[in-house]
Amino acid sequence: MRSHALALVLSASLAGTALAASPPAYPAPLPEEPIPAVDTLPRQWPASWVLVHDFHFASIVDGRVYVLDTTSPERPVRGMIRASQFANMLLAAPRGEVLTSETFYSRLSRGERTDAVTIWDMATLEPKGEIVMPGGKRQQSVTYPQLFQLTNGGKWALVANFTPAQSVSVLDLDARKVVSEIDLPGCAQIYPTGTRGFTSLCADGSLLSIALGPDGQVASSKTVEKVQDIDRHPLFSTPAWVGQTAWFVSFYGQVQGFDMSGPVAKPLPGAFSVGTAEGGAPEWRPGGWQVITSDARGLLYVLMSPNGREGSHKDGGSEVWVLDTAKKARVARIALRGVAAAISVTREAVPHLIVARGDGEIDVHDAATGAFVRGLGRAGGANPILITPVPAAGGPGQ
Amino acid sequence: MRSHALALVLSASLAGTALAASPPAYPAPLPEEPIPAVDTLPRQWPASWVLVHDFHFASIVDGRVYVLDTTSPERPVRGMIRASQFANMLLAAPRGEVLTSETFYSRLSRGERTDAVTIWDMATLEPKGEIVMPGGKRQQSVTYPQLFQLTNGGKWALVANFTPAQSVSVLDLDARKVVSEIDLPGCAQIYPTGTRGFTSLCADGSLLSIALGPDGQVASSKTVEKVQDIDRHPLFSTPAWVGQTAWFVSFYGQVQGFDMSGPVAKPLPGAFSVGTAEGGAPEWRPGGWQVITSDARGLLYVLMSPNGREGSHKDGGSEVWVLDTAKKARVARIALRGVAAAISVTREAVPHLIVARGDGEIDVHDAATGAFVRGLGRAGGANPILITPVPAAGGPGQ
Amino acid sequence: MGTLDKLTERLSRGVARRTSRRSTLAWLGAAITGAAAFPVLPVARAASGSPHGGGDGGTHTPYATGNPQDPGDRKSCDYWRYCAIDGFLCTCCGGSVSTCPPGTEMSPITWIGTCTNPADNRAYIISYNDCCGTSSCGQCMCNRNEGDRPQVRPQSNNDYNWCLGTQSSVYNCSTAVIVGVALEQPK
Amino acid sequence: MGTLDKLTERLSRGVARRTSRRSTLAWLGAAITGAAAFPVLPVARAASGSPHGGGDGGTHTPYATGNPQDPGDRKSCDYWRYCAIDGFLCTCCGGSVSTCPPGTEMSPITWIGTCTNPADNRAYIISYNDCCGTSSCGQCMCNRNEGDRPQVRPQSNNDYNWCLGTQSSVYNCSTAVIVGVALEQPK
Repeated sequence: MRSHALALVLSASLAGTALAASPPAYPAPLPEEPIPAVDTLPRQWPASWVLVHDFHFASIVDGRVYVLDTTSPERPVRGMIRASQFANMLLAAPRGEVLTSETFYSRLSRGERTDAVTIWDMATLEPKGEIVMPGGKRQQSVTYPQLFQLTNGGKWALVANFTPAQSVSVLDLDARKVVSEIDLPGCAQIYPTGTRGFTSLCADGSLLSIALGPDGQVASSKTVEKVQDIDRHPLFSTPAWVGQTAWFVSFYGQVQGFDMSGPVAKPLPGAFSVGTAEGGAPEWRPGGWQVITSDARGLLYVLMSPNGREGSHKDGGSEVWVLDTAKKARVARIALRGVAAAISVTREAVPHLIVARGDGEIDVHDAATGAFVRGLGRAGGANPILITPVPAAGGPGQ
Repeated sequence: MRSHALALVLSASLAGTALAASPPAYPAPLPEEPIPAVDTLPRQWPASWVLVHDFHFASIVDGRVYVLDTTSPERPVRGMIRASQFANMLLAAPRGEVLTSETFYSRLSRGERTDAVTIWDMATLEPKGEIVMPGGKRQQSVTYPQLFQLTNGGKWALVANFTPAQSVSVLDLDARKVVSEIDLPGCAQIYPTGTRGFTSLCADGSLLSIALGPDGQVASSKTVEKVQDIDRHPLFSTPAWVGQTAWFVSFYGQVQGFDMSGPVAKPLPGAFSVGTAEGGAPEWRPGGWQVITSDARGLLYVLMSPNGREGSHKDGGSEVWVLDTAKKARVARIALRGVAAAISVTREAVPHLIVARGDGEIDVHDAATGAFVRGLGRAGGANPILITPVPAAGGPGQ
Repeated sequence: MGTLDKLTERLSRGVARRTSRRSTLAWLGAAITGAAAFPVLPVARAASGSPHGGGDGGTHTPYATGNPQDPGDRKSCDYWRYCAIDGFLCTCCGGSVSTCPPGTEMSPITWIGTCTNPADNRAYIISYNDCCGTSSCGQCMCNRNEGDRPQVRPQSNNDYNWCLGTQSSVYNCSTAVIVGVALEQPK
Repeated sequence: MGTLDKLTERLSRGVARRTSRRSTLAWLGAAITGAAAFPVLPVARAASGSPHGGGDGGTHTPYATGNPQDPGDRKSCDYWRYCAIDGFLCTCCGGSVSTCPPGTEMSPITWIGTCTNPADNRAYIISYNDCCGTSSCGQCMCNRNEGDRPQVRPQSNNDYNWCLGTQSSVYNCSTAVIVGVALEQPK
């Protein structure tokens, strides 16, 4: 029965098509296209591009970083880089490299563990090499930039370890080997300091600055007491960088700068508040994952929540407050189109504020006016939590 | 300024708490709970449980199978089993084992490839062992049951290979080794046949039945011509099993049985239609991923779409039509609560129809009446595409 | 590598040409049985219950080709070349409709669909080469099955992971490459 | 193994006790600054823009404890013990509020929160032991940060993957285990 029907259908089909035939409007068919064909990227990425880290909660072993062209709502995704198992990512633009610090298991979730830094070519997004880190120590956290940083003019990478014993591994990126490991009891996070060293924040509210020798070992170290009151006024771990000054904001909106240009971090005098505003319930506080960022001029941008309270510090924010650190004053408020987790500002001639919203949408605002310019859709994946701007040509790697 | 405010807050806090103090309604606090503590499952799972394969499109390398208790909307998930990279899963209940056939890379997405079958204990969901399959041949597809099957009384597993050369690997589950590999040019899918063998469907519309010797090599093979017209009336690859009879349905709703009890598959005479109905646009056809299933009595259940047309065969269905193969007639229509991709029927005394909807919701219906009984939420993950019922105690392993 | 590529490319094109008549017939059959080949409503697919889903619910900005003979939005599942695709659209992943994203490797062999270009009314043979070596792109999921046949016909089946003959079989996204015209003249 | 477990268990409880005073102060401070500790509206978290999200949008059937001294829905992010949790609730993953799902291994060390039980008004020390060795459960994502402090205070930070000292560091879900009472008598 069925096959009778189908036979009828087929003959009707051919007849119908014949009846519908008419001379084609286009004399030549579309050309055949070459196989295989793989795109590449410019070695120097435009300053309108950013890297968005998708933590990918639904599959933490399969995190990823999206390379986005923020000028193109039609085609924002330019590529994707693996960022497996609580990975960290580092853009080393002067080297033409993206680095990922990852952990793998031989059977995805079990088996033999391998911690490795992979070096990806910015033009091809192909791996150029890797540095295996022994001991299964690599710190696994919801991603913080301060777990993977450069020092020594970009020749070394620093990797945070946590077993829960705390230490930092020093990697030579050219020799592709682990140079040394610095014990760091009671201290966490890595802030590049001086020409070859780093600072960490410690559990008692002090900071510890370490200068490294050419062999990667500790050349000198110095504790600076009471740089924060962790119980009462904790600082968000991730600062905004302006040159070698790191600007931190506290859970309550106090802004504190640290000069990291010398071998020892120096707290800058004159902490100031992001300010207050009407409409808080109960009050405006910084909130989100990447809550503070800077532009090329040195203005700070802080992601603010009107529902600030104990425990709200990761809840995201609905406004961005712009701060002038010279005037110690807020100079603008930018209303976002949704609650956001992360913000960053491009190093374009006309800078843009890039916003990763909680629903995954990536928004582009004019940084100077705050005006919404375009949306990129969910181009940053399921859980975009960190945005890394591409430095202007010849600029520094942060 | 801020610290003054906070100090005030803290003293007010203590005062406020003191004022609010009142004798507790419960004289003793809740007890401390032991650490560590890990749940286990019964070795014999109830027939109300099912396994739901979440293909996990957003991270195919991290697919998984959820163990669900379909009687419990409060706590449907009872466990989770890894199913990495286009994996296949096989419930070997008489062995007390779940088997997964998976592929791994040493660096998640790159590096050294390992294909392996892992043997999971049903009581602990811990791996008891694995069988590594050399050569990087394991077929990777959106998951079909027929890529991984048991034969030889459950002592051997058969794994489909595709490179695109087609073959089947024979694995001894007790010896935990690969026994043999059977070339299968032009044929695909594995349907256990006879006591020790299998049937595959071939590209010219024939089938090939292979009986294996005790050494896992081909003892005999037989081609049966023209069992389907793949161009005009293709059969969905996944059948419903009633004992050793495999019931297939075509894209157009023709039902065809094959007796797989002997060494050579025998097409049963008297193919019949699932029937027709009003309201099709243009017509009712089977649609979904797991579109046909059976109950313990031998009734067939077919997932039907009212929008049947060329190319609709994976679009899911909104009704289930129940067929009596003896009467060659439809005996019921069950309306679903949403468009579904997969259906299965439990082997409980009162059987239930388990439905995996396109939005991820898992619904439980009374199989006899079609009535909706309960919803389990998105307990089958992001992309539930196959449902495997647990056999009744002492019953066959499906 | 180069030789293998050429060989497998020829293979895939050969397969395409051999199956073009059958595919074309299937296509015509589809048209007359009432299949509204274009557009298949995205909402229908999104709520379709297909294991393959559709869309991500986010903001969508069309990406037109600019060529009137190749009409449509290359990020939309409705674009004419996607009539038998299954996976993430490479156009949304850093590649294009016919090229793979940076850092991936294009599979040399693949499955074949025959799709009618609504502008010139020609039936084109489309090769859905997968891009491999990076995990699931996660953007612009699309599944259409016009002319798709069971796995017993590998070259006409989109359920296989076609990351074969590549260094890694991990799947990232799918392209839709024109490799020929099914019939030189529509009749 | 058994010895290590006991040791690390003691360690985690020791950490809990040492930090209880501070945590309690933080908690009280939170209460008076206007934090509506319960309930935090799920919708607020779902749309919060938190990287940690909230809920999965599917049907939710409550799972009550049945013990009036331990009130609430153990599958809800609002359940009192979850005041500083970050991850998938094990109750939704095959475990329970205090036990890990089959096939996983419970982390012996972890972070600590101090949560007030609304039924008996006591502040309990809650140990958020992670369950490890199976990939992200994907069910009942929940992130609350009452008393959460930066990573410089590991025992008070829920951003660490606490799958430490386990055979695998792959994270599946989080429990919320009562390991003590912060103050014997509420004052």
